[in-house]
Amino acid sequence: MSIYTTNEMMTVAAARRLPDGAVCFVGIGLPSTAANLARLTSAPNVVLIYESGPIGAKPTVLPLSIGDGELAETADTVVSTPEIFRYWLQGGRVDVGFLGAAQIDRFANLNTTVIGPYDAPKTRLPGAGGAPEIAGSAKEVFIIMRQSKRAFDDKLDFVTSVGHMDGGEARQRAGLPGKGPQVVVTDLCVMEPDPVTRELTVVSIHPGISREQITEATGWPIKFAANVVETPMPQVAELETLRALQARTDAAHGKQEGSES
Amino acid sequence: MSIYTTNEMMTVAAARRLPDGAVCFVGIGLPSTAANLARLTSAPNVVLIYESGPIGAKPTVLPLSIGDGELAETADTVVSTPEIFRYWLQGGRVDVGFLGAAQIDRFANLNTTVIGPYDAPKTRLPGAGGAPEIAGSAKEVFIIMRQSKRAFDDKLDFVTSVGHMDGGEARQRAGLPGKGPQVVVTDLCVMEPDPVTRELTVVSIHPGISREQITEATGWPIKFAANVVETPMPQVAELETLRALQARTDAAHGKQEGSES
Amino acid sequence: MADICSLREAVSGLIHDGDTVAMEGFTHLIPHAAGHEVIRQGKRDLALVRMTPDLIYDQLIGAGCATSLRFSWGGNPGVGSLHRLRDAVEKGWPHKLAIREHSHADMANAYVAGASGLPFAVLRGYIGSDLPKVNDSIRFIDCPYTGEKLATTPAVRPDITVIHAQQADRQGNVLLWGILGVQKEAALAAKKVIVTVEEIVDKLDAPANACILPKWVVSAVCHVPRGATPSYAHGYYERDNRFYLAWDAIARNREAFTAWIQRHILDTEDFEGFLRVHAESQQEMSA
Amino acid sequence: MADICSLREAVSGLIHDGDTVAMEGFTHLIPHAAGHEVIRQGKRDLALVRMTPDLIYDQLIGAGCATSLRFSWGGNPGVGSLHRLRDAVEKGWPHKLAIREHSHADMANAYVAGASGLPFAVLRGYIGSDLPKVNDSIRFIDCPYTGEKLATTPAVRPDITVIHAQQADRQGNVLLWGILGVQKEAALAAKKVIVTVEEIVDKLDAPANACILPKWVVSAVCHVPRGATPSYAHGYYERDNRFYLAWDAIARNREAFTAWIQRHILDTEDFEGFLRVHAESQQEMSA
Repeated sequence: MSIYTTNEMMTVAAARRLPDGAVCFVGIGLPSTAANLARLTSAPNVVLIYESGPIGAKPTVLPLSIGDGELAETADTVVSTPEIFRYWLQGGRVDVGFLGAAQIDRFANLNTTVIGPYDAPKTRLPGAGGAPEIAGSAKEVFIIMRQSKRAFDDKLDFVTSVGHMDGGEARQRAGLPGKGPQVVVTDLCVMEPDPVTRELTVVSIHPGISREQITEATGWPIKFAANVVETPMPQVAELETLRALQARTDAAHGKQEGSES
Repeated sequence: MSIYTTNEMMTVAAARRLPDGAVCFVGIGLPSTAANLARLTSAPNVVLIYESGPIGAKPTVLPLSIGDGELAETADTVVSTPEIFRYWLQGGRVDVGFLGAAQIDRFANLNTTVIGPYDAPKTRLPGAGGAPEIAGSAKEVFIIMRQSKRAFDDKLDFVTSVGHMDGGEARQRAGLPGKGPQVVVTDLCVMEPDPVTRELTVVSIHPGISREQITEATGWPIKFAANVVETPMPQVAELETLRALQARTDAAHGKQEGSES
Repeated sequence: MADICSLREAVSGLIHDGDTVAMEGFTHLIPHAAGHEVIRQGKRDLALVRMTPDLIYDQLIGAGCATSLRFSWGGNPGVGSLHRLRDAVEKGWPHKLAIREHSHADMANAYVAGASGLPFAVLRGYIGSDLPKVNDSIRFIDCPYTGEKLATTPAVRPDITVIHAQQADRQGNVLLWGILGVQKEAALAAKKVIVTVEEIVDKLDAPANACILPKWVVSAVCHVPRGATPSYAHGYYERDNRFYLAWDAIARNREAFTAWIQRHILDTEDFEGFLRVHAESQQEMSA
Repeated sequence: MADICSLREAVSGLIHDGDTVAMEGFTHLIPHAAGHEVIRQGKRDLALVRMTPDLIYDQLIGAGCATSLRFSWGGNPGVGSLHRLRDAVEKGWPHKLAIREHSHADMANAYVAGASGLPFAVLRGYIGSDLPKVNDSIRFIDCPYTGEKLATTPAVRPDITVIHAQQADRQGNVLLWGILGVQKEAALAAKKVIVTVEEIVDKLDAPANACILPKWVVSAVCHVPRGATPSYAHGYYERDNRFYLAWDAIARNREAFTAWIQRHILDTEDFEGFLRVHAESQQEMSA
C-alpha cells in the first residue's frame, strides 16, 4: 500500500497536524476532507464548526455544500450563521481555522477574489466567504492547497484574507487577535512561517518530491528550513479511512470536484 | 355591579386603550394586569411581549415575576433577552410600550431610580430595567400609575426614561424613534399630551372624581382639555373578567402586592 | 398580519421594480420557487442582497431582473463559477451589474444590524484585507473605550425579504429548523416578508425555543411544496446535487441559459409547472 | 473541557477573591446554590454583574462578598426592595458597594458584545435619560454612515459566569430551555463557566436548534438538584413565591439577615444541607 496520490499525501499530512480536541472552523472542500480524516483517525475529539451553523458536526460522508443536512443532523447543536461568526469565531472560541485558497504569497496572505485587476479580472473567483475573519480571529490558521507557480505567487492581485501581512510582527502590530497561518500543506511539502520573518519555509518534503520540484512550483525563491525532514508516508489505516470516506461520499453525492466556500 | 375600586377603574380604563392586534411590550405589575385584561376583553388579538423572552404570551393568571414559567408555556415563541431588546424592541416591532413608574413629570418623563439626590437618596427605587429603551423605541407608550402629588412631580430628581423631554418637538429633534407617551391612565383620570406643547392634559375624568381632587393630586397646575368627558364606568363583563383574573392569580401565587420590573 | 395566498399574488403585490430584495437560505431552504416567480413576472431593476448568490441569483441576474448585488461568496457550491453572475459583471450581459463585495461575517452582522434597527454593525474584521479598498461602504472606527480599530458595515434593510420554511400554521406563523443561516435576521431586517412553505399545518408542534416568525412580521405565506428545490428542506427532501452540477453547463452559455429560462420558467404557469417540465428535461438528459 | 465535580470544588477552584463574576438567570434558573457556596467559602472583593440582582446578590452583598455591582434593575420582583443591596449602597453595611447602573437593553447588549469578542456594544438608547450623567461608562457615538447619535456601553467580560441549567450529559454538554434570559451570552462572554444542573443524563434529547453549551466552553458541571430554588427550573419545579415574600422580612434587618445566613448557609455543609434546614425553618414559621 505504498501507492497513493499526491492529493492523498496532502490530505493525510494536513489531517495529522490537527491536534485532538481542537475546535476547528472548517472551509468546504480540501479543508473539510482533511479535518474529517483527522476526526476519523488521529483526532477523534476534534470539534468541527461549519459557517452555516453546525457545531460539533460528525458527518459520515463529506459535505458537498457548506450547509448539507447531515452536518446539522450529526452536530451537537445548530446555531444561526450570525451566531457562528459573532459568538464562536469572533468570540475567540476557534482554535484552528482551516482554509484553502486560489493564491497565497510568501507571508501566507490569501487571494480568493480575482486574478488580474479587480475591475477587469482575468479570472473572477468566488470571493471572500468566511475567510477574512477566520484568518483574523481563529487562534491559528492551517492552509491546504495544491502547489503551483500560479497559486504560490508573491505579488497577489488581491489580498482577500490576511496572513502575516508583510512579515515580522506586522500582524501583531495591526491588532489581529489570532496568530495567523501556522502551516501550509501542499501536494509537495509542508511549509511553516519562519519564527522571525514569518516567511513561508519548507519544513517537510513529501516522499519522492525533490527540492527542485518545490522551487519550480513556487512563484518566489522558496526557502528551506535548516532541518528539512521527509514527510512520513500515509499509513495504511490513514489511506483506508480516507478512501472509505471518499467512497461513501461518492456513493452519496455522485463523483464531482470540490470547491471552497 | 356599580361598585368597583379606583384600581379597577384605572385598570379597565387602561385596558380599553389597547388596540386589538397591537404588539405590546409589557412591564410587570399594573401594565401587565391591564394588558392581560385587554386581551381577555376588548383586544383578544393583542400580542404580549415580556422582556424575559416570551412573545405572544397568553397567561391564565397574572405573572408575579417578569419571567414566570406560564409566560413561556403560553407564548408563540420564547427568544433570548438580548433578542427581545435587539430584534423586537429596537427593531421597531413594538406598537405599544406599557409602563408604570414611581414618578412622572408634566411632559411624561419617568423616574424609577431615586427620590432625592442620586448619591444620597431619600428613597432608592429599583432602577431602569427595560423602561429607557421601551420609552424610546416603542411606537407609542402607555403609562399606568396611581395619582398623587408625590408621584406627579414636575421636578423629577432623576429622569430614568424619556417622555416628551421639555415638550413640543423636543423628542423628535432628539431623534427618538417612537412617538413617546400617548396616554397616562391613573386612578382618577386619563391624561394625554397636548398635541402642540406635549404637556399632559386631563381628557377624561373617572366617575365620581372631581377636578379639585385631580388638581390636589398633581404636583403642578394640571391642565384640563377643552372637552373633558367622563370615563365610562367599568362594565359588568370587564369587572367580572378582571376579578376572575385576580382570583385565579391569588389562588396560584398567594395574595401579594405587585411591583414593576 | 400574514396573508395566506398564492406565490403569484404575493410576488405581484409585494415585490416592485427597483426594490431592494433579499432572498436568503444558507444552502438549506433557498427560496427557488419565489426566484422563478420574480423572473416569470419580469421584475426589473432589483437591488439584490444575499450572502451566497447561488443558482437562485444566477437565474435572476441572467434573466435581467437585477441591477446590483451585495454578496459575500459568489460560487456554485461544490461545482465552480456562477456563469451568469460573471457574465453580467465582466461583460455586462444582459446588462451591467454593480457588485458590492463583503465577507460572510460582515453580511451576517449587517443583517443583525438591520433586524436590530441599527444603521450599522461593528465587527472585528477586514484588517489586512483589500476588500475595503474596493468597497467604500466598509469603514473603520475606534472603540470609544479601548481605542481598538474595528470595522463597520452598513445595515441591510431590504424592502422585502423572501425565505422558504418547512411549516406555517393557518394563521401564518412560520417555523423553520435545521440549518437556519441568516433567515430570521433577514426577515426581521425587512419592511415586508414573503415566506414559501412546504406545508401548512393546523398547529406548529414547535419546541419552546424554536425558530419561529410570528404571523404579524410576515406579509404573505405561500404554500409551495418542494419550493426550495434544487436546494433542500430538512425533513422533507434532499439537495438535488445533480442539478447543481447540470446548471454549470446550462449557465455557461447565453443561448442555453435563455432557452432553459424560457422553457422552464417563462413558459410554465407556476412552480408546479416548473417541476413537471423539469422532470421532463431531466428524463431527456438521461435518455 | 467540562469537569464534572462537586459545587464546592468548582467554586473553590474557579472563583477567586477579586474576580468579576456574573451569575445570570432571568427570574428562571437563577443559580442560588452557587451563590450560597460562594458565601460559604467566604469569597471577597467580587465585582458582581447581573441584570437583576435578585435575592442571590442581596445575599452575597449582605454577606460581604462584593465590592461593586453592575446591574439594571435592583428589586425583589413582585415584592419590593432588596434591603441588603440598599443598605450597602446607602449606609455602607457591611461595607461600601460601588454601583454602576445601566438599562436592561444596555446590559443585554453588553453581554452580547462580550460573547462576540467586541470591546463595546452600540444601542439605540438612553437619549433623554439621566443615567449617562451618573454612569460615565455610557457614551455616545455618531453612526459613520448616517450621522445618527447612538449609545455605547462597554462589553461585559466576566472572569467567571455561573448559571443553572436543566440538564447536562456525562461529557458536560449543557441544555437549557424555556426562558433563556442572557445565560448563553453571559457564559460565552466569560473566561470560565460553572454550570449547576438539575439532572445529569446519558444523552441530551435536544431539538435541532436548542440552547446548548458544548462541553468545551464549560469549565465545571455540578449536579445540584433544586439548585435554582427559590427561583424555578422549567420542567422540574416552580418558583417559591412564598420565599421571595419571606425574604423581605429577613433582609430588612441586619441581625435577622446575619442569623439567617449563619444558620442556612454558613452552618450547612452544602445545598442539600441548606434545603434541609430551610425546610425546618419553613415549618417553624408556619407553626
